Amino acid sequence: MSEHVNNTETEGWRTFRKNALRNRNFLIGICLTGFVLAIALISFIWTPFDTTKLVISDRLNAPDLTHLLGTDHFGRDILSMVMVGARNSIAVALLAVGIGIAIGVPLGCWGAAKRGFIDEILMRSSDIIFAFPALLSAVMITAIFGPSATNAIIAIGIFNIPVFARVARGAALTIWSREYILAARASGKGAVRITREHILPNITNILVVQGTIQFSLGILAEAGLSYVGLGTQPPDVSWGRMLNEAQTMMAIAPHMAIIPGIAIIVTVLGLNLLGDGLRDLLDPRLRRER
Amino acid sequence: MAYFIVRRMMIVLLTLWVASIIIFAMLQIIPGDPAQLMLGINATDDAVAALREQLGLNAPLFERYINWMSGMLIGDFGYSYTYGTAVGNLIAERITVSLPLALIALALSTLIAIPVGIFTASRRGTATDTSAMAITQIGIAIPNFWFAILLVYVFAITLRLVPAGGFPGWETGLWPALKSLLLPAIALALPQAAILSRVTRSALLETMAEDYIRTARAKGLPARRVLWHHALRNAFIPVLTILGLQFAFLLAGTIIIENVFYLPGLGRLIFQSIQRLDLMVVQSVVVLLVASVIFINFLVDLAYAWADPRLRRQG
Amino acid sequence: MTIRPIILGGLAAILFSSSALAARMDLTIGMVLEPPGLDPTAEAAAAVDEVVYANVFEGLTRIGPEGAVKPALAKNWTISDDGLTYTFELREGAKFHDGTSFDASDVVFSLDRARAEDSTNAQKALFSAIEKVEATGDTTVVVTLSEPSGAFLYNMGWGDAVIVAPESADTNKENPVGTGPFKLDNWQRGSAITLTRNADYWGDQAKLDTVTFRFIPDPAAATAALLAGDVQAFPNLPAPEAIAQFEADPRFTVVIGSTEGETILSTNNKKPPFDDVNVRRAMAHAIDRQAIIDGAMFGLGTPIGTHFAPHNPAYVELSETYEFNPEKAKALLAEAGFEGGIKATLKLPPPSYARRGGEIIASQLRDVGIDLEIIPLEWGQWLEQVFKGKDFDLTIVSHTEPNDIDIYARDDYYFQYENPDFKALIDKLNVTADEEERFALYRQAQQIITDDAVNVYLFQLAKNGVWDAKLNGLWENSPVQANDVTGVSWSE
Amino acid sequence: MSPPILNIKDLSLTIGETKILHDIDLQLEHGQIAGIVGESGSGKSLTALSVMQLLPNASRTGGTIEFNGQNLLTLDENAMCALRGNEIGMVFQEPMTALNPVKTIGEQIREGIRWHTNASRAQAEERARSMLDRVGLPPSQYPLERYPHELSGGQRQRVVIAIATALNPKILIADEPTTALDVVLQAQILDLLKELVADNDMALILISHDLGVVADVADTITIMRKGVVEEAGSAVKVLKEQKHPYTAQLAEASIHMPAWQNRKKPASPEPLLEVSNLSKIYRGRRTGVFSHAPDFTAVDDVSFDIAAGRSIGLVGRSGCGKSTLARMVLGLSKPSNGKILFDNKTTTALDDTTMRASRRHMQVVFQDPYGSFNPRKTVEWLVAEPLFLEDEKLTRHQKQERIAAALNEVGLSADAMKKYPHEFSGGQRQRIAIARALITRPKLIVADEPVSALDVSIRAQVLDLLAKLNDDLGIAFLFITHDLSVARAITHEVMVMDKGKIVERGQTGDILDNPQMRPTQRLVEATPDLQQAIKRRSTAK
Repeated sequence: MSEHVNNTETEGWRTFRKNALRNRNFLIGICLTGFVLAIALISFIWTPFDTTKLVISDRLNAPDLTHLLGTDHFGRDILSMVMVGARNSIAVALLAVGIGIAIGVPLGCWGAAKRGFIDEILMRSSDIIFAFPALLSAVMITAIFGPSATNAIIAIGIFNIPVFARVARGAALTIWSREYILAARASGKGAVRITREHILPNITNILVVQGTIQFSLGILAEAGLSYVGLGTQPPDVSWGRMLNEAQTMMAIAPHMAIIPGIAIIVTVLGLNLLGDGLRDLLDPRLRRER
Repeated sequence: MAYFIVRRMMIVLLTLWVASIIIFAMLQIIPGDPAQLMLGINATDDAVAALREQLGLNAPLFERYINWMSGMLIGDFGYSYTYGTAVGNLIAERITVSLPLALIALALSTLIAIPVGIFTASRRGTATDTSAMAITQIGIAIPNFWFAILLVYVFAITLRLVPAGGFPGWETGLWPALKSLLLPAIALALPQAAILSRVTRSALLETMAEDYIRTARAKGLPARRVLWHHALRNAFIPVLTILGLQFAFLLAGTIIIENVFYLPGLGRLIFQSIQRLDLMVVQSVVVLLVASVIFINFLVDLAYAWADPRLRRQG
Repeated sequence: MTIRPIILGGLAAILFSSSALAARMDLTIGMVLEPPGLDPTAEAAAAVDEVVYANVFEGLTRIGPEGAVKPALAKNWTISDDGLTYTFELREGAKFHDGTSFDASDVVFSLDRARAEDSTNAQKALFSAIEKVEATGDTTVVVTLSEPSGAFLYNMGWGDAVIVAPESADTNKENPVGTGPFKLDNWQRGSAITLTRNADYWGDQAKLDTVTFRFIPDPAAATAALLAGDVQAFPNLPAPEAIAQFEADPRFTVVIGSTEGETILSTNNKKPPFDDVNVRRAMAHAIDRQAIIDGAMFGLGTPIGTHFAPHNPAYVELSETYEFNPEKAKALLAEAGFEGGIKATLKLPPPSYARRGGEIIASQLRDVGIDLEIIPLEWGQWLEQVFKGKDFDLTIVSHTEPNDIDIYARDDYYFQYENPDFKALIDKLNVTADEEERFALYRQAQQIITDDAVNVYLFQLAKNGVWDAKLNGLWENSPVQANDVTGVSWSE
Repeated sequence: MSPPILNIKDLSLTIGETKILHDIDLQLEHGQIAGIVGESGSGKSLTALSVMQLLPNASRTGGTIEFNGQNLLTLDENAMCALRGNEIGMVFQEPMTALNPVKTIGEQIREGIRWHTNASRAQAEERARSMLDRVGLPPSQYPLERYPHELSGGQRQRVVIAIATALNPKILIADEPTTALDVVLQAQILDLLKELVADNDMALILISHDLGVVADVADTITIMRKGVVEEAGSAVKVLKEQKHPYTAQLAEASIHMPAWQNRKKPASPEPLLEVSNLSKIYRGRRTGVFSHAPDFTAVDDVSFDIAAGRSIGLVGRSGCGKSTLARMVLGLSKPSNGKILFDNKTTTALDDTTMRASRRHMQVVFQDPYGSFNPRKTVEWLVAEPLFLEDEKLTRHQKQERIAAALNEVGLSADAMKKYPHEFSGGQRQRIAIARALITRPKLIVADEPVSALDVSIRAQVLDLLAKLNDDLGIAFLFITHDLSVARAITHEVMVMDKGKIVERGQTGDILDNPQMRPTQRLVEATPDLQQAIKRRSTAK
């Protein structure tokens, strides 16, 4: 019997894989994302140079054979910095998405399940959050708590909450209108149980796709915040920080700005393509459902 | 329709009011003493205390909120202690930079995106479509401030065609003023245009799959006329949503871009005022920006009703 | 293919050429900070003086480019033998910008206002020695001191001591009315302040018609603005990284001067383990000043060993007192009982000298076993936590007030240094008028704080002046925070 | 015989890699009505779209479609545009989405007129007005400025017909034009189409899944299955001879009466469900600060009872309140008024925990076999869902036995347990839905249109299954349907609902053969009856 289970599951997997191999967006996306993730992971065990070691005498070297991507104003190896920066940029974006999912999804599901007054309050609150240009609140948050990667995560995360709440709510509402929910209710199941057993598994696809998109927006947001000096702080390295340090040196060392910029573009591009690909693969009707 | 507008207005006002409380509360917990900051680190305690009193920083919280709010209602945005002038004047000055910048960027991105979206949708699957979409994918991935740095490097520093930044003021003439807004507007607009053209394209394609498009085709209308007369207005609804959202994005974007190009706009004003703890300026400008986002969304709602007659009678 | 650049260039020349006119009479100067207001007697911000000092407002005396006291609204003066009575002979025919004439009553008003009980003058201490101010004629003012003050004439040259008119004193913040060669034309808040020539000036007419101060805090934008010709001078460019590029460019003159900014690693002298002089000395040995100057300031800056400006005649060269020697630093730490290392925080305000310098210092101190956690702060937070709250271990800040070694005598100053000997020394200094004696006392004071390694003295901030090679007459040093443009002109 | 106006020869269609249509032949004469009948997936709609040349991208066609001597398959797009709407009009299945929501109906009718003729705006408007009048929407009541959302489904379908026939095309293609409408509307629309054909000498291709719908009106009938024409010929011949086994099967299925032993069994006196004075009132939507739209009474003071083991039909037009009533019975929606007694317990006042026992004995089967299962759960999980109501916790083994037994009862093997719903056909899914309803051994199953989404052949099977369950297990049914033939097949009694009230109740045969009340009569008249139709057609010629 258990063989049977495996059969149907591998069958689903097989069709997914078959479609995936034909989906250009997905393939490019997964390659780019995988590449960036791999770099971030490798940086934990190996980088060409130690990024915590400042070698002032080696500063602002153009790319050469020793330093493939050159050095920065402290003489640190930019390739190593990009590798180490990857993990901070990714961590900030990922945690911000985590905050959004952890708080937003339950709220959205709650609103969809209860409807009426609670739903209205939740949606109005999310309107208020949406009314704040993200960077503005980030500026205020960092003015209060000081600039740091943690506060950048909170600032970005706060904006992910209503995003996920709305996506989850919208998707959950369509699921709630399905007949199998009526069947479950007729079986006497309560809202919490229905949400757990029926709603969540069926909105996971949408959440995964949205998560990918928010992830890429998070990378951009981290870069923006760090660029204006509100995100990751020294001695930590992130791509946005690298750009922040590079901005004044555009004329003498353009590679300092160009390389982290390209790293950001590659990552965001990869994630967006991955998101588009996943959307096509997981559920072509996703867009219709809102 | 009247009830629709009234109801929306009520929601707008309520949202604004709650937002104002949040902003006020947040700013109260920003650490630091503006008086000390103004007088510098060698000032005597007496001088600092005197200044605090003079600035009205010693009044109770609630009173300050009420004063601020009631002032706002009659158009008095308060007094900037670091600039020594009414916040209203400051805003009036700065908005002549931020608003044109945002509008130019919005117009630019719309003017680029909508034709691109329509063009690619009507040529779905062709090489033009594919390559245009590939470009937009990259466009979305480019951080606008990074793009701005590149633009400055190429057009201002290397080619010296436009100023690297700054704003000469409208009184120096239309062209010099516009010239200095050109690069920032482009830096803001292009990534937005990439998003918008994708949305336009997919909204159009989605609409083109609707039943009523088939009805229109069955009338004998050629594909192009169906696109222009039937699909476009329906596809407008998701495009409008994105346009509304983009306004908030653009505002956020202008804050960074104004700093890259040192434009004296509202975004820079906030940055500077927070650093100088000029909270009256910060809270009033933030409320203004939030209000403008809310107001734009209100307009988008109205535009929905224009685009979609089904909504006109709804509450 | 060569046609296109020509056309483009031609177009550009037509469209973009407001600056291509001959015999220039205008100048745009870049500044980092915008002044909050324009009244130097009510506001402490250095940016106020940078716009109005000597240009809009004048004092009894003024401080010249080399730091010497020169006559200004006071033509000349006499000092009584006991050093308590100063008699100033005032300039005749000077007028305020609003047309009212300048006379002795304005001087009395200004000085009394500055030292009044409710004065908001940020440098009230400048006037603390004054007992009374009297006008003995239209053009004569007698100032009586309660005790001799050697720095009195110098003090009267500060921006905080400029002479204002009673009619306009309260509105100077927005609409400055002074006696200087320039008057305010327009203030575009957040962007620029424009001054125009004052045709009624009592002295030599300025050589420029208009001077615009444009505010560009961002180093990258400042660099770009200079390169693009949007500003023609940046007396203190906030981007040391770009200096090399400007030096290589014949269109620009680069003048590296000195400021009054002693950049120090401020240490909380009451907080263990930094209350131990050996720990502080160990830090001084562990730090390679030149590496910091190279890494954070791109080589621009003078290493210092004490809290005094190197260009000051009373300066003592002490920067070699604690030579860079990590081994010695470790030994000192071990001696103090910290072989196992020290963990501490380093709170950094926003300027790049602090942020970049902080990274390097953290790296250098880590090598001797002092592990620093870097905490970046906004100025507001820095003031609250570090300056007022004294809740810090280490911080980096540049003390830009001139001749401010007396802060080491203040009780409860944020680095919490207490040394009765030093206090006695400053007390004595305050009542000494003789220059040689004063210099000697200053030298002693420098030695004391260096021996105590109160803070780690890093470098004197350079004044990175960059301006169009055709400009003449800008100050190379800044003994006071000023951009005196009275003598500036374009050469052709 | 004049040459046919439309002559389809050897039409084949391939979309992507899949061959959809195989050698379709069809002839249509002037003024004739050709019926195309087939179950879902038979290719009947794509045949129609081939004529219009409105096929999806990546379609390739073969053979010929000759219209007026031109082969439509070789015409270029411009020539097709000139034909569409002018010479050939088309009406689609879904009236709710077939009109552009942002344009007035006037604009939409006018557009085609002005496009094809050089009529002035005023002329086109005049024409549009007369067309609306012609399709039964007098402009005095339905001005041209109306938007589609201001019209009901039936009215919208009339507008679509007005658009398609505005220029008196030679051929009108109606693709399932009534499927989305209730029987009364269906009859009206069919009458309208018939009239238009007769008045304007138009040829009509009427496509339907229901043989009964075309039986009465079509001159020729083409039966399709899986992209192949199974049988074609004059309607009388096809219907009377039913030569082809598939035709016979379709005909049988649509008038299927299950073998049902309990059919004649008298009612037991013991009521299982008693509903008294039940009402449901929906608050009117707020339209102003102080004003509401009038309240809407969906269910109006309804009382009835169901005896144990009886199958009661609840019939009525769409929107008459039957589904609302069912939901209240199931405890999914709170009544505004009245009382429900189930198994001698008041369910209206019960809270969720005390309701459990009642719920266990009352299960539900829904209409849509695709929407009624969570696609991410196995059949085992889905069927077991109501077991949640059991008081004692079952072991895994017990559970599986129960599931297997339930599946067995609906004619599925225990293997099905480990599969996912998407691996089953529509009919099988409806069986699984019934198995889910059976697993708690309920006394009553509320079945809300359980067969209306199924093809006729599958419908017959499901009806057989339901009859068998009533026989074997004595389960009572509350059977909601808009289709009287279904009610006739499986219910003892019917209740007819109209505008929230039950207007008539009685033995199924009595009511349907001899309706007393006007709403019932209209339902009965409108219901297509294949047997009657065959009888009528055979005698006519």
